[in-house]
Amino acid sequence: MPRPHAPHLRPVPDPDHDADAVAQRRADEALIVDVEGYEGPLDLLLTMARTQKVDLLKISVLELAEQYLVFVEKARALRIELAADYLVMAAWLAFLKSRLLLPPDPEAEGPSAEDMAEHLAFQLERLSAMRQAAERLMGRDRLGQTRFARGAPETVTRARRTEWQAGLIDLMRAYARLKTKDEFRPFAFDRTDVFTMEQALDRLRRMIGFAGQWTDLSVFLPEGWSSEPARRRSATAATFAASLELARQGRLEIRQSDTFAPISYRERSNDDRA
Amino acid sequence: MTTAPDTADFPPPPMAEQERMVEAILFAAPAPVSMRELAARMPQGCDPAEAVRALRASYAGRGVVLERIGDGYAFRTAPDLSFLMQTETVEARRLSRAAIETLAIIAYHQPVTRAEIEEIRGVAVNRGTLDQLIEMEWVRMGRRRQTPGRPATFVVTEGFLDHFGLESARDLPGLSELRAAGLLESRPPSDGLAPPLVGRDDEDDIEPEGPAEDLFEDE
Amino acid sequence: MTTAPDTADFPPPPMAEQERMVEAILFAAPAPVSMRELAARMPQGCDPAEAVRALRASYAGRGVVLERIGDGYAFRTAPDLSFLMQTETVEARRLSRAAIETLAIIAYHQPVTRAEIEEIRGVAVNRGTLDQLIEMEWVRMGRRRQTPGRPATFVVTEGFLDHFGLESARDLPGLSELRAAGLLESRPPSDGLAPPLVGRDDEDDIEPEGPAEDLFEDE
Repeated sequence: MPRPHAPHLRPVPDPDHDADAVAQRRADEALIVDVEGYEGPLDLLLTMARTQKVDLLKISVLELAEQYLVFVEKARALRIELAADYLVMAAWLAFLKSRLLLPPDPEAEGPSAEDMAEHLAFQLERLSAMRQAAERLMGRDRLGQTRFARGAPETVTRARRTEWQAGLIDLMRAYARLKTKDEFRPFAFDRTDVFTMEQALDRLRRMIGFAGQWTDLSVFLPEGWSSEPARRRSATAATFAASLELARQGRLEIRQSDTFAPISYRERSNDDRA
Repeated sequence: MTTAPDTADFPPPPMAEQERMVEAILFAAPAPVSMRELAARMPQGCDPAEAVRALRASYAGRGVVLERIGDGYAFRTAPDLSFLMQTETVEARRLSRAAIETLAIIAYHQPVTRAEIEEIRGVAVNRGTLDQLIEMEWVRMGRRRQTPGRPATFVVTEGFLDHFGLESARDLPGLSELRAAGLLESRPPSDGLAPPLVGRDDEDDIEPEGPAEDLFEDE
Repeated sequence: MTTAPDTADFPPPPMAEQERMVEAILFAAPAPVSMRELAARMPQGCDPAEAVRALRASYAGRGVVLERIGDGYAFRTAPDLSFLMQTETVEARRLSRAAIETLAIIAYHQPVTRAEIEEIRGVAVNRGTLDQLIEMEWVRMGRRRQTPGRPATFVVTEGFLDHFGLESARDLPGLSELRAAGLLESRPPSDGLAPPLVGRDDEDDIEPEGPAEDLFEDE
């Protein structure tokens, strides 16, 4: 039973009844023969919609659905293999048709049948509009067809110019760098005038056994480190530090009679150590 | 040595001379030249916009006209004289209907994703079609859409505008009517609203090596 | 030329139109077009010679001129505008340390011989370095020194003074000023050690990025 919002609904015509039906059948058969020529179901639907000869937004989607379903049936009868998307569209349109024919189910979720039909009509109209737009586009004055660019464009030579960047500050800094080059050298500890504590320990360990009696610190300084003040200071400090280490180990004794008086060492005997 | 300060002291050449300069530059160039490039090539202090305006007026109705194409300007022969140009006519590469429709959809709906093109055409876009349009330099990749999956979008190029004699994509024929009719609105189909899109199977025959997205990954 | 019976009856287009036709044909042609070819391409009864003459006159003094080349005619950009037919890309580059040092020595010690430059720098001066400075027009040859071997001397140029904003080379700051500006520090700033606080303010004005990096950079 037709619903009021589907005014275009009409019964499927009996194929053998009238001339209209014959024409319709021929058209359908032509579609079937041409199926290879269509770019999918939407394209086919658009062609079918055109046969309704109305504004695409006013087409009867229900009628279109029926037309499409008849087409698919006939294709099957003729054993024409339709691509999957044609069958999916058929299933979708069958679903849409049933929903359009039934009274709306208030419990139903998702879009209403009217929304679905309207969207399909919109899709068809949009596709049609894009096809017209494409045609108009291709009909324009196209470059190389009716409009032409310069046939012999002149070459533009590309010159590269290098702009050197240097400011006064760079210049001054460079000069400053040069003039102070000798003063500026990477920091490195000057070891030539340094007598290390390791060296002093080594020396003291070897010498203390031979000293026997109280012997002044200066005697333990290495050769050549007594005359030059910087070297003497370094050697004295290292030797004194080394003597403290040996005293801690109990290997020597240290004696200083008075403040700033000479410091002297002697080996600590084994008896004392016990 | 910097030359800019020296030349800035000179007054710019008279407008008639600037017009000559623009004329020479545009005549020589094979492709549209932008206002910025004109300014860069002309002496300091020139007003290329004004020179272009004057030049355009003086070429109105001539056998060669000054066209605005996107950001640039170029001389092109007057379309009404195309009948004289048989020898210059280049054999247009034959585009498939799919390619022409895809091109139109990109032009009118740009920036548009592949999924949107497919939704409009009702069939899968095979990669060859987009490749062809990109190769012809009529279509290029736009920004990625900031939606899940960040799909690539497609837009038309200046070469497209030049080829079809358009100042800008806003001058596409019938654009405002289509917009007024709501046919350019993006109406993402909600679940169940639109018929499902099939046809990926065919596409697989064409491109067995994988989905098209890979091609356009390096945007 | 064969006259087709049906077209011969039409009067030829007006001369202004013929001029347009020649203009479009010559513009689009990849090579000069001969009078004969023009006649063949234009409608019956046209007078291409007259049209070329008229067109040539109307392009006189423009940025584009209609030239006769061999047997044919072609548009060419006006010779006086050839300078526009090149684009110049400017590439900013920093001078090498060797170049800037050599330049500084010449500026402070001019006239100075190559041997003297080498003595101050402590390394041989690369021929390319001096050539570069001369090519840049910041340095030129001065008088030969009246010493054995009469070595050439080098001096800085007007262009140098112009670039560095100096009235004369004597305006270059002396060593004491360099020291005051913090450019001459007697102690090398090492990592993690703050530069001396004295004179920091002035120094900041001059070289906000700090002196340490440049001093030890590789040559």
